[in-house]
Amino acid sequence: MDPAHIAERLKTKFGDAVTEVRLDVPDPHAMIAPAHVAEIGLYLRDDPDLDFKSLMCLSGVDYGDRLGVAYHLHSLTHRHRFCYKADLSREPGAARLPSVVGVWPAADWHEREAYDLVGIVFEGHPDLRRILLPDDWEGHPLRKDYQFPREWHGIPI
Amino acid sequence: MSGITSYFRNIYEGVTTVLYGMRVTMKYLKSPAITLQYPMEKMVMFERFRGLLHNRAEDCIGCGQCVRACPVDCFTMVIQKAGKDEDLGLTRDGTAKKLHLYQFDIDTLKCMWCNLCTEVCPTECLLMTGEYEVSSYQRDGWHLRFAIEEPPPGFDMEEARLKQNRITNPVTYAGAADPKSLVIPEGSARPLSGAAEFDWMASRQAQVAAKGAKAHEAKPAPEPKPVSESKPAPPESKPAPPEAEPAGE
Amino acid sequence: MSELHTEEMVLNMGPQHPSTHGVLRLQLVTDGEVVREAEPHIGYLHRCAEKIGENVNYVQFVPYTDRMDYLAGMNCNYAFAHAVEQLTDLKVPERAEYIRILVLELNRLASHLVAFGTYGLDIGAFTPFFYAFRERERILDLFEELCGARLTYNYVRIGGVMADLTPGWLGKTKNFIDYFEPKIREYDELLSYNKIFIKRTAQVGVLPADLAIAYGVTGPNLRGSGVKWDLRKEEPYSIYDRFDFDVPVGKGEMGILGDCWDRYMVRIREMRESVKIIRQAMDGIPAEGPVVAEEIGKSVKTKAGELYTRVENPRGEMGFWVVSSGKDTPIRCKVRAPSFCNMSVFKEISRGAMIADLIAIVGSLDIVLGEIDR
Amino acid sequence: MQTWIDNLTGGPPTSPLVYLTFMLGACVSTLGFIAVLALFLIWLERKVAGHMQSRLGPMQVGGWHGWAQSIADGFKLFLKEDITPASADRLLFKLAPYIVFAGSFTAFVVIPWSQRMVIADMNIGIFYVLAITSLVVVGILMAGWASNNKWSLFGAMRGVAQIVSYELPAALSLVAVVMWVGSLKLTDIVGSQAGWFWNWHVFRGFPFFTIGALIYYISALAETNRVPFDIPEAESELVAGYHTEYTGIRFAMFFLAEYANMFLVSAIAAVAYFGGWYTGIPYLDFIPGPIVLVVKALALVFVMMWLRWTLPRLRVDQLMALCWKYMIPIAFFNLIGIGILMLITGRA
Repeated sequence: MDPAHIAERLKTKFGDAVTEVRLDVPDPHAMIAPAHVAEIGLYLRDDPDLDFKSLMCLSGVDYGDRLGVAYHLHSLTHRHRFCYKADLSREPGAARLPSVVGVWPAADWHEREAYDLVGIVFEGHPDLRRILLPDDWEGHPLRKDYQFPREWHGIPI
Repeated sequence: MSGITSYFRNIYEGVTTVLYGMRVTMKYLKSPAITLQYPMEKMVMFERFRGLLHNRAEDCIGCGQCVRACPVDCFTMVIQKAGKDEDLGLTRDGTAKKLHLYQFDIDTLKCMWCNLCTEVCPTECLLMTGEYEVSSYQRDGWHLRFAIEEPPPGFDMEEARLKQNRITNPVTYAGAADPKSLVIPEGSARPLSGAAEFDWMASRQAQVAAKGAKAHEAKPAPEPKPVSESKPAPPESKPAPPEAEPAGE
Repeated sequence: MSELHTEEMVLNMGPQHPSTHGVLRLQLVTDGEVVREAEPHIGYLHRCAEKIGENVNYVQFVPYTDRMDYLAGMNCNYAFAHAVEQLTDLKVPERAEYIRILVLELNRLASHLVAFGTYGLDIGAFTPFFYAFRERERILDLFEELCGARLTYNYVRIGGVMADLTPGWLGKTKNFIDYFEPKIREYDELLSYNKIFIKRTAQVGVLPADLAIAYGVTGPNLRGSGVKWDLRKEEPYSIYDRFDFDVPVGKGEMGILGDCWDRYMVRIREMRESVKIIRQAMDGIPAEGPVVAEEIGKSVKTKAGELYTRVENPRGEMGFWVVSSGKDTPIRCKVRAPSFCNMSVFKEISRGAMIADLIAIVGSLDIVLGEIDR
Repeated sequence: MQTWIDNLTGGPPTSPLVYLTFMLGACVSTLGFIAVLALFLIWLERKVAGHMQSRLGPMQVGGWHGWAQSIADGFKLFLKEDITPASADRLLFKLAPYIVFAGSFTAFVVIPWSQRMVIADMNIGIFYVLAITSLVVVGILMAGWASNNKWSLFGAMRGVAQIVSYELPAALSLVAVVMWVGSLKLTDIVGSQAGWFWNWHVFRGFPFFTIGALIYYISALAETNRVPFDIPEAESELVAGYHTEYTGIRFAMFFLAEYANMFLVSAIAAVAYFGGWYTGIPYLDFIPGPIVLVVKALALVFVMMWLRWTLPRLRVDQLMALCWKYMIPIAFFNLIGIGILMLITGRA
């Protein structure tokens, strides 16, 4: 199935949760309201025609004016790919959305990484800790407004 | 019954596979070693080998392309436009020089040996040498200086240095906002052998000619390779003086 | 016996340990020799590669990809170059494509050789390691002749390769391949079919196919679980559709499908397939032609947009998600590293293993910490 | 000891002083022999390993093929700081290496170098060897416990379990020889193998003694913690096992003991199965016994090295399974088989 059909099915199934479908870009994708990422993920995984058993990549991004999370899926049985994304506000504390660890266990470390580097909070994640940086690191380095620290525990960088 | 057969099959397989393995190791015990006795025998570096950076300052036109190409900002360069009536001479390939080059420093500690700077060099004056023995006990001395021109009195080097060197990469250059970190302590620069003329191709051929130089693939010695497109033409079959070893100064 | 009180012991394995393949720390809860829980802690080798990717331009980022999976620098170079080429619709010259295939598969050989050698070392056999490195050295010699570096190549560039093949390089590669192919049989004799080795690896660390897919495990680890999935076949990129090769999968010959031995053996068999591809590529390579796309100048500007591309690295699916605004620097350059996902399943498959098994499992996943921590 | 001194002085010692002097001499010469031997074996191991791995091994120190490498290493270890971890049990920690070394050193006294050259030709020779080498276990456990390091403790526990288990098949296969010869005395055991090499035990009573020799050799590998039974020090798992925390001269003691032990078990194997000081060809019996025995033992040591650089390592439960499920039953049946054979041939 091509992305257009998949997006169409999502639209009929979830209605307003799919805010936009972009098909004329290099990576066709659907924009999803952040609150619905987990249930849409579950549908994409369990529908026998879609069967997206595999989460290739989950990425957090700071566009400068907003934050985003992108879910890249593929299906080993149907050999098709799909991508859906959610935009989040950059307001402090507003970057929250449901975790998809329950849908794809692969999201576990990816979500921890997105939390660590971009500062997106995944609600319902079983163990949302920093993964790459030390536990006591301040800030999220992949934010565009991140200030490079001058020192760490008294060690000048 | 299958239990008993598998019991004895286990013993049989255990013994035979051990013997197979022992046959392989015995085979190599008898065959010659491939070791290169490093400090005594040295590998001949390939023509494209990416070793220590070197700049032939008299051929440098100060265009700064290398500085822009460098991902880690390991260059520090200070230039000044030449006056209208000044003649700075030509480079080796006949390009007229239009800029004074007061400073051309390479911080080898930052260099990631990616070769991007030498590829963009228009006069082929910046090149990666065959020098690979770059380990040392102290960090000082790896700030290589290549400029041969002295700044005229009254020229503010400090200001020019900060103005002309763009800090593109705050991650690798996080501490560089402090102007003091760009000041090189006197005597710490490690000049390359007679900086003006460092003919690494000749020194490499000397290595080939030298006894005990073991080439790759256990060949006696590689024939001089044809000229590559990205490097200056080496002086072919130049009689290599024995003292042309680049190592160890 | 109820009053006999035993305690579990918490044990730190790593970050400095001979068998964690880098600076990985495993926090173990052990009951005697049996591991109740093993929690991996990563990040000791984090070098902010993704942040650097947002600060340097596309051409300058290629050398950084070398330092991710440092055992397969060519493949990482290619993965990034491929991503940018897809985003800019660059057409890579024919000869460059062939050269890429040659170096990619040679690097796959080199990488699998390290996997084989260090796995032997993990299990306690020293000698396979030296044999593997002996062969790998010759591959690195070939790379050094080609690009001047042995580990961080920066050879596969956006739009082509750094420089054309040197004269005689193909001949040397052919010599090497002819020399190398019989060696695989020796490895089998020395290690793969050794009874002790089989005892140590078969039925250990069993990774069922559904668990592997759910955790995003890719590459030889997924194929070891019996899933025939190789991006070179499934989504042929570059010119892989021109070559005839098989995708070896685990069959559970020595134990259970998806055990350490299966994962190990997939790599050994993949070496044979890589040799096949290299032979075909050497036959098919055009005699001459450009090796860099004409459009490439000193910097590369992509179209604005976002794209996720993936290629089959020696360790699995290497994905780059590049978000570009049309400038020469990306907004975001997310790296989907295969070892990162492969390692995330470790906790699941290591429960109840013995300490010695733990080492067998880590080794069979064939992780590279440079890529996990980036 | 008595015999040897008698042989040398041509009569019973006249005074305790002479006796003491000879005893000291024997001690020092054995110690010297072990030291030189261990240094040589370490060098040999490195060379064998190197060449098996297409390398050269040490080449620099001393000139010819790095012959002085292990001397230089020993010298380095002597000069190194002797570190005792802060939280270690100091007494046990310091004592452990000497006990391990003593275990292998004292066993050397019964090795029959030739008919006459035995420091102590005890009538319970084999029993003594088996008993005294078990002392090593105590040292290993002490080292692992006293280091106060979890990895060391793992190594020690593994080592003890392994050595204690493998004593059994080793003893059982030696008991077969003792039964056959009818004496525990090592000189008697060698004496019964005089003449042509088909008189050696390993070729007699086929296949029982051949299997017995194999079982003894494998158990000896396990007792000396050699690959594929090196799980107590398993460097890829436990870093260095029970001697992780040791440096300097104490580490050197462990190292020395390991190589002395290797030679010891090989020498015992040569004595019990391969004809001891006899060359196996009567025309060559003019060669001094010690040389013959050392050559035989070294050949067996070489096989140990060959195995080490070929094989992977077993897991601890597989190691036990190999001992209890394979080695001990086979050794038992072997023993019964030899008993029957003795009945049939009328030796009993």
